[in-house]
Amino acid sequence: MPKTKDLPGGIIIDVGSTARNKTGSWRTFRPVVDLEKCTGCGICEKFCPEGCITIKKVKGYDKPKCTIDYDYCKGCLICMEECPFKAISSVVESK
Amino acid sequence: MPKTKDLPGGIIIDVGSTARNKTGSWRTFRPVVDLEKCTGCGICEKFCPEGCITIKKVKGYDKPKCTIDYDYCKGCLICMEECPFKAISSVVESK
Amino acid sequence: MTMHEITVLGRGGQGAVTSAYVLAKAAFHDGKESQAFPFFGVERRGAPVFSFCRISDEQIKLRQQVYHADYLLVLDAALLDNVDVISRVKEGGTVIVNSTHAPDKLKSAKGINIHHVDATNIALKIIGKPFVNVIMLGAFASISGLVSLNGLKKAIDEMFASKPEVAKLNKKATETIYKSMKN
Amino acid sequence: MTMHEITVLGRGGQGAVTSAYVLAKAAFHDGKESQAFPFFGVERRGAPVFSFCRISDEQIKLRQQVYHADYLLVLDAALLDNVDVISRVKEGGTVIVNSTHAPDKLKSAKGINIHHVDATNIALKIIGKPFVNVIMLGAFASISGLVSLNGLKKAIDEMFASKPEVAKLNKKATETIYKSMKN
Amino acid sequence: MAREVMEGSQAVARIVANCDVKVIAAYPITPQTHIVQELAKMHADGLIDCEFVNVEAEFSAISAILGATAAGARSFTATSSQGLALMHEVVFAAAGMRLPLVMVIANRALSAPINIWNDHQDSIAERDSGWIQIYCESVQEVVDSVVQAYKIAENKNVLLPVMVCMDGFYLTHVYEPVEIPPKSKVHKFLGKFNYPYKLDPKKPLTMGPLGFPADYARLRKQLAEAVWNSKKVIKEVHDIYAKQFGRVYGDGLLEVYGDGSIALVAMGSVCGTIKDMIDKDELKDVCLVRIRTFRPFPKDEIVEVLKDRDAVVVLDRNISLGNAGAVYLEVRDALYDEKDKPKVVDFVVGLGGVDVNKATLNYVVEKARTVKSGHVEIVDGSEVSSSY
Amino acid sequence: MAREVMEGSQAVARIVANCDVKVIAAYPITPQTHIVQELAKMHADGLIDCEFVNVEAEFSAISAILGATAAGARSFTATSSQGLALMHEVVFAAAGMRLPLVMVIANRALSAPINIWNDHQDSIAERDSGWIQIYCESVQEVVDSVVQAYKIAENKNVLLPVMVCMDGFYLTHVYEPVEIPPKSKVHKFLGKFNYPYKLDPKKPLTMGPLGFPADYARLRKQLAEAVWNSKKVIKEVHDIYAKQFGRVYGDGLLEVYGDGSIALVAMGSVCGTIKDMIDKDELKDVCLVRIRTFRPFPKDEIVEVLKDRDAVVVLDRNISLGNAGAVYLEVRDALYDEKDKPKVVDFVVGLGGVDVNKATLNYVVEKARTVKSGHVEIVDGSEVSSSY
Amino acid sequence: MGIGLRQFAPGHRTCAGCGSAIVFRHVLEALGDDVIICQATGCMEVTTTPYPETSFKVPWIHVVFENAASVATGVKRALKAQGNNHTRVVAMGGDGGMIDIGFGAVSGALERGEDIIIIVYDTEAYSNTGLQRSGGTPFGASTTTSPAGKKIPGKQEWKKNIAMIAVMHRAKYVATANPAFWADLQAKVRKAYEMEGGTRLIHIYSPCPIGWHVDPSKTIKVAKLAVETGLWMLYEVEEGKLKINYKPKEFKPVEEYFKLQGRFKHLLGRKDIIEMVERHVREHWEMMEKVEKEGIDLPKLV
Amino acid sequence: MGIGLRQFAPGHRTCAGCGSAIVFRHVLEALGDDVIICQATGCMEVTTTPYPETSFKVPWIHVVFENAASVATGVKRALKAQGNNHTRVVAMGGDGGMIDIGFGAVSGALERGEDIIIIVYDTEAYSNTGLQRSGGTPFGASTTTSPAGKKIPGKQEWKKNIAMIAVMHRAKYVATANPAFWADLQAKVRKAYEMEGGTRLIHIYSPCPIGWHVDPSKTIKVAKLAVETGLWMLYEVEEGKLKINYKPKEFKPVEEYFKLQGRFKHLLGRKDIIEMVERHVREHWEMMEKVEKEGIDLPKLV
Ligand SMILES: Cc1ncc(C[n+]2csc(CCOP(=O)(O)OP(=O)(O)O)c2C)c(N)n1
Ligand SMILES: Cc1ncc(C[n+]2csc(CCOP(=O)(O)OP(=O)(O)O)c2C)c(N)n1
Ligand code: SF4
Ligand code: SF4
Ligand code: SF4
Ligand code: SF4
Ligand code: SF4
Ligand code: SF4
Ligand SMILES: [Mg+2]
Ligand SMILES: [Mg+2]
Repeated sequence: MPKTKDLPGGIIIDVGSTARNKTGSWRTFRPVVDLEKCTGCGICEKFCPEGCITIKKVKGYDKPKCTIDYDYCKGCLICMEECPFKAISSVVESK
Repeated sequence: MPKTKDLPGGIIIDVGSTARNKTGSWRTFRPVVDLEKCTGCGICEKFCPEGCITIKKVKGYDKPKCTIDYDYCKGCLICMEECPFKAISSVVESK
Repeated sequence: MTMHEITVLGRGGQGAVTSAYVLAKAAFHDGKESQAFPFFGVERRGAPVFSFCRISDEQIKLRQQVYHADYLLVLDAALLDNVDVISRVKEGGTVIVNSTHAPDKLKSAKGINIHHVDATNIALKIIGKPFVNVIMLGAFASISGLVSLNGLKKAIDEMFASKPEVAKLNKKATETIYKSMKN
Repeated sequence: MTMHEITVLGRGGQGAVTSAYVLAKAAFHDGKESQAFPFFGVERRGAPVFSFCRISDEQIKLRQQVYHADYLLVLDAALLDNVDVISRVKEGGTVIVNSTHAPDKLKSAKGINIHHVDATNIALKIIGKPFVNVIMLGAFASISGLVSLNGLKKAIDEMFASKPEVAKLNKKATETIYKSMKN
Repeated sequence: MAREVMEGSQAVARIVANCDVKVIAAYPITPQTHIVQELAKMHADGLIDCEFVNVEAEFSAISAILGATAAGARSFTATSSQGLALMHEVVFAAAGMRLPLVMVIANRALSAPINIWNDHQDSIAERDSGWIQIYCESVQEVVDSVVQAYKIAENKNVLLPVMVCMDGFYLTHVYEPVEIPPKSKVHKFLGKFNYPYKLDPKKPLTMGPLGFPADYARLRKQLAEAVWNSKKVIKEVHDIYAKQFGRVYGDGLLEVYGDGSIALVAMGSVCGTIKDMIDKDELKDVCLVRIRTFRPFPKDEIVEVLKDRDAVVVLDRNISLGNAGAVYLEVRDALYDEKDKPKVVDFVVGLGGVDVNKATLNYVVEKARTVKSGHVEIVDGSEVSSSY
Repeated sequence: MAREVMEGSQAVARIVANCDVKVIAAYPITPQTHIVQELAKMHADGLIDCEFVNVEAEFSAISAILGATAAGARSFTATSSQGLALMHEVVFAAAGMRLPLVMVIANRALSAPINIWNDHQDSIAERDSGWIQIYCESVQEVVDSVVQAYKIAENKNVLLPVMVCMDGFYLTHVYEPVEIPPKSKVHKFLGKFNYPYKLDPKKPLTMGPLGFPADYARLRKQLAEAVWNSKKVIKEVHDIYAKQFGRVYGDGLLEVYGDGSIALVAMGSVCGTIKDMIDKDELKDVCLVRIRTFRPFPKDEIVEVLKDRDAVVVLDRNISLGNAGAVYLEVRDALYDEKDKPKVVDFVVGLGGVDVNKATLNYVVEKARTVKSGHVEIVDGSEVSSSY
Repeated sequence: MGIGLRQFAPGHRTCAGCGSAIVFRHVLEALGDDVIICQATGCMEVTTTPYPETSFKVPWIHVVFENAASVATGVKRALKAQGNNHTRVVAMGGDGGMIDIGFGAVSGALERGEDIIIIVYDTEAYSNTGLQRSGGTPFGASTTTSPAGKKIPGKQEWKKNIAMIAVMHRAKYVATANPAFWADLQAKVRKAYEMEGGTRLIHIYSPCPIGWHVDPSKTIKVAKLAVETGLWMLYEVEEGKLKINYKPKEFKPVEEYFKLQGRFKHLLGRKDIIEMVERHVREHWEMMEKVEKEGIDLPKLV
Repeated sequence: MGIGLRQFAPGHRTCAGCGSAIVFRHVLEALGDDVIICQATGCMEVTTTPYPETSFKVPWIHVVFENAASVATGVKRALKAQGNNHTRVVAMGGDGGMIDIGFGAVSGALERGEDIIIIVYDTEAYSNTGLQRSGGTPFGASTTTSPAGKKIPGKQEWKKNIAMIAVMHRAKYVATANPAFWADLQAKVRKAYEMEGGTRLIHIYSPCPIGWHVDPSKTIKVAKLAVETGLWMLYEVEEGKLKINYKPKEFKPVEEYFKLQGRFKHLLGRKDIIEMVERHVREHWEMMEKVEKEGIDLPKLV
């Protein structure tokens, strides 16, 4: 199979390849989910611009919960703002 | 005063100069006004594409009448068609 | 190599261009090479327009306009008032005018032959409308001998393929003129 | 002729470009020639961005990017994870990082001097917001001696002419840093 | 495969219909209109099985056939002058995207003043864009070049858009004998269009991304090389076509006619008139060097045929205002490094439809004998009697 | 008249505000945006007394300032790349109509791929149009050239539109010391705009008619001569300006820097880097020949300064795909008839914003020593280490 | 002096019987002398300004096909900047120039509320280039690019409603007009002329006998029938209020209109299509009359 | 897999909190896999396809800024000609690309009734180039080319009503949407997807926190307020029938909306302007509600 860089005209065949670019490094604030409070309602998931929230099974809980993929989370905190159960808080990112 | 052909960029200062071009020569049919029938209502004047009809004093008549400037009349016969008094007829042009 | 150049003069809307095209087709049917093209202005209906045709025994490469025609067809005698026809004809060339009478305005010069034919009348009689552009070619064929009547008829059929009735009447009128001139 | 090149590394939105601009203005106020320009990407807020400044005693004609800076200012220590800072500094050059502690990830090489200053903390204290881009220049001025504190203040006033309050706080914080480093 | 007398525009429409074109999008402009009208008629009559899009502007015409080509359909448009100028931005983009479009240009002068007649300024102004440009002498050549254009454009080593340039009125409106290669033969020659990178939900890909400096420069270099290298394919396609259809246009890039020591370099329909004069020995000691592909510019080939002449007289039907004609500039560049190279002069002729007739050609050749190399002159027609 | 450190774009806005401009119409595009934004801000603050039109596309931007100029108002627009490409049709029309527009071009590469960085392809692709083109090296030169541009354009013997070209980012986004000549002095220098043929109900006239072939060709010839002859006025304006404002840019058309026997021919901001290298003797035996006005092309002047060099190395920040860089082609034409003329080679550099740094310049000059005349090479940056 | 002759000389090269020429005479008469015309390429540009001649006696400029509204924008702004607030600026173009290729510029001017008058003279086709289909071409009409062929019977899309589209742009004033109703036409142009600020757009029916295959003498006849059949509604929208200016007592059959015109020849006897067109007319009238009756406030300028 | 991730990968370079990114996720999710996207230049093109990377997993093409609708036209026609009648073709662009510079192409597609879906994601400014004024910018907003200055307080023209303009073009389906009402948004996109023939246009509110000077976390808050204040009406027009999808019980004060956004900062406390905006909202609602109530038949595709 040809590689993207071998193709003429700037055609890209590695679809979805921005996923290589971990935008988590941009984050200044980190959203943190309080799994106790999270009802798994999924509202945060709908509004995350990065699509980096999934509502899924988490160890220790029966109901699925909000899970954030910090590889991509840019720290906009929309999830925190929109969570009706105040289940998300923020901390300053420190690496 | 400068002449049009001396100006740059194709600017034309001889405004209205198409009047030099006597479109009467295009005519195949010639509209002929029957001054007896013409009431001078001016309807033909309104619809002539060339603007070559004027309603004005004509020798021998008190009321103004339809007068055609054959220098420009192209012979479309709209005037004939639109005259409510059938005051205009047409003849084949012959020069 | 002999090449002949023909100019057709008419009014916008009168079909001078079609005329040259039909002529080119006719000559080609006669086994000759041909080329026809209009002089394009922006004039609308009614204004004088030219079109041109070349007929030759060999491939025609030349693509300039026709300046001095061997034959010049005038579809409308009234145009002679406005257009200097003689300057567009070669020495010893031929002008064919659609007119009821010998065009008095046209002074022969440079040994130019002047013919006339009452095409309008024939058109009105046969076609029912004053369509003279194609049928004037009958006169041309007859006078010049550069195309055959048959070639013309084939060309007319082709040109008016979608209107067979028009083709038929035009052929008839063309033939009428052709024959009238032969006499 | 001595010319010095400075690179500022920050995140989109953090004002790295403004920082270089203020520096260029400051140097000019000190009677030097200067030039500042951004490296323009299409990244939005949050992504790493560079900007550059040149300071010289003579007219600056050079217009290439800065590849190996004499001084490199890092507005956000977290960027050190993603950006190879050392490769962008000259041998014997200087890196100044906004950080509470000596950046352990940054291994000095090529005789490079590494400084740090807790600009964020000072910014939060004095300005009330973590705006470090301009005030980091206080550290630069202090360490390099290439611009005066006065020049910086003038430049800040000019840059924030429409926001005198912002200018005032920035000047204050800049001075604080400048003085803290002098000690 | 008999010849038939028809209008140049009609011939274009008929060959396009035989090329298995799937999408046509166009906007009318004199003197291109008859091409589009003829295609519209065939479409309305069900004689050509394709999509026909009456777009609202030329910008959309080229955009639509670009999209259609990207989606794997062989496409066609034609335009002229102001229409081509309006497409300018997308003309560049199409080449950069390496999409094998084919477009017929009915060459016409550019405004202002507005003028509907022939010169080459419209397509010459696109010479930087990366399109292959073929300038034709006759209707037959236009017909043959359209077929060749698809074959060249779609070649995997080329993948470049092609303009087939025909002189407005001189070729679009002329009736002359022409052979339209039949559908079956053309289909066989071209094969099915099989764009390797087409937009297809089954094989998703991204086209037209943002290129950062290094990638942009690399892709441009790749593009530049593709254009240079297309010379080979153009010649090959020309040769195979010649074998199958029996018509030869020089080597596909360049044609030399006659063997005089003065070379007249020209493009387009005026070459017919020059040939006629050479045949009749009306131009003493003159040969014609006809550039068929101005892009890629046949630099080496031109040097070969010009370097030993006494004089080279370039006829430019365009002018790069503030310098000289485009053909002249590039011919001079090509010859620059030759020893004992000929004198080269430029005559900008036939702007805005002024007829380049025998009188003009005589004037040019005679004048060329007397002037020094480097002479650039605009012949506006007033120099020669119009009644040659 | 003190200098001040400011952004190139801001400097443009400020000088425009000092030129008594009455109508500004523009559409945003990177890297031109800051110019327009700065003007918008001044306008909203009441600091510039003019009409400001936020048009819906560049086609309308140039159309609006064309209309405004025709109606007798000094006008301004700025654009870049795709925006200039979109204007293409009207760019030609404006010159044909002999309207003295002034437009700043923030030079940027053309799509595809889309790229926002600097090269000269956008304005080079308009070189046929009849516009005067001034390529600037520094922000100061842009500022001075805008003033000169109005003076040149409005000269009764010129009446041509002018593009002032500044490298995107390199000049638009740089902060550096610059002097903005004050309003009063600029007004005095320029005088009131007094277009002799303006649209005015009191003196009706017709602009932009249809030109038949003979008239069209005559008007084109007149236009071509106006562009050629503008050289004289450009020089004069440059000299008077130099006297009044104290800054000199060669002779206004061309600038020679250093005296090496190898001439580097270049345009735009890269000339600064070359000068720096010459100053530091980093380019052995090299001099810079900077073309300031690519249109009109300073042919005779260039021959004068190049003919006795050993080699001429052209840096083209553009390429006419299918041949070579535009500057190279024209330089070779200019030198064609010289005896013992130098070898001339072409390096196409800095496409799409690739930095033309010292490493590149070194590479080019060293390579130039070894290759034969006629060598054309695209340097995409991969040839030289990026970490010079 | 005859109507419009003060502004528009004879000798122009329009075809005999040209409806656009009639429209121009009345428009120019109504505009008077204190005006600048910015015109798009098209029949009425090509036929009126064959260099070195011009039919116009008022200042007139043509640049290209697409930009009349933008050139007018610049001209108007220039006048304003020079302190001239009296001269009116008019952008004038055909259906091609204003409804299709130049519609972006028209829409831009409307959006900015440019203080200009936009006149669309609608020949329902690109007349200048030989009668190609435009957005203004009515459903079913045969044109050279939407020919009535064996498979497709003419144009298959409805006419673009430029007037109501302009209303939705909050134009200051929108009106439709027709040369057969020349007094109404002149009054509307005059009204637009007298207004200040905001964009005024007038959409004018302009029969093209050559292109429509109508006998030249029937130009006005056809124009009248367009109104009497309801196909061309005369109305105006001012300050958001719609007013229908003329309501035929009874609509004449569409076929009567079609009969006069070669472009519809293929539809004669095509009951299905003719009924569809009549239904379409009815629906349009129903909508417009309801809007008028209910006094619905259409978008307006502030 | 998260919403839209099947079609649209993370790692794109949009700003943190970008509303357009949220819009894209939902639009792409609703469109599914059997689709081809033709996109205009703008934020969502530049941030998603930095060569050699791309966020898209469905076929996607970008050519230039102005021509998304025309490229889509070509793509759709090509599919049709190749016998593919299932794949949907979508032209997607911002307010700049679709309401201003590319509106000519959009209008052309609507006029021809192209079988495509047109999605306008409206950031009410040219976000990509640094927040310049567009036809979509609302009255009073400060942008970099309509800055709130000492003399002029932001943009002085009303927002261009692209949706109703499309209705007047007889679009097959027109709808407005808002990411805060994501289910409604997805349903509308899906409805447009299922339809065949005719142009469907969806106009989507897309908050740009950076450009609007809104805290990134407030993107959805602002979007909701736009609806609650009545400034952004959710409606659809199908077969000529208007349906308003959501009517706030009571309109929230416009000032609440303005307060969150730096672009309106200069208008806080400007009672006169705020009242004007509120009157404007009221009038728009009155018109639309009347049209809905009276069951006025808007222009429709045959
Ligand atoms: C960009 C461009 N495309 C095409 C043309 C060719 N053209 C000139 S006028 C015209 C049609 C004009 O139609 P319309 O605006 O309806 O005016 P009309 O001729 O009908 O009066 C066309 C297609 C052109 N001049 N420029
Ligand atoms: C012809 C042309 N003019 C200008 C530009 C510069 N440009 C690129 S994107 C853009 C603005 C895009 O605005 P919008 O369509 O609203 O999308 P957004 O960035 O807001 O998502 C501009 C002005 C361009 N690329 N092409
Ligand atoms: S919105 Fe809150 S409660 Fe709902 S899933 Fe997200 S974090 Fe959990
Ligand atoms: S902070 Fe923003 S990007 Fe991160 S998970 Fe929450 S919504 Fe997504
Ligand atoms: S319309 Fe008839 S009656 Fe009236 S003025 Fe004309 S000719 Fe006379
Ligand atoms: S025939 Fe036509 S042109 Fe002549 S006067 Fe009557 S209306 Fe006028
Ligand atoms: S073609 Fe039609 S619009 Fe044009 S001049 Fe003739 S009649 Fe008038
Ligand atoms: S500028 Fe606005 S629209 Fe663009 S990526 Fe940032 S937030 Fe999104
Ligand atoms: Mg029309
Ligand atoms: Mg936007």
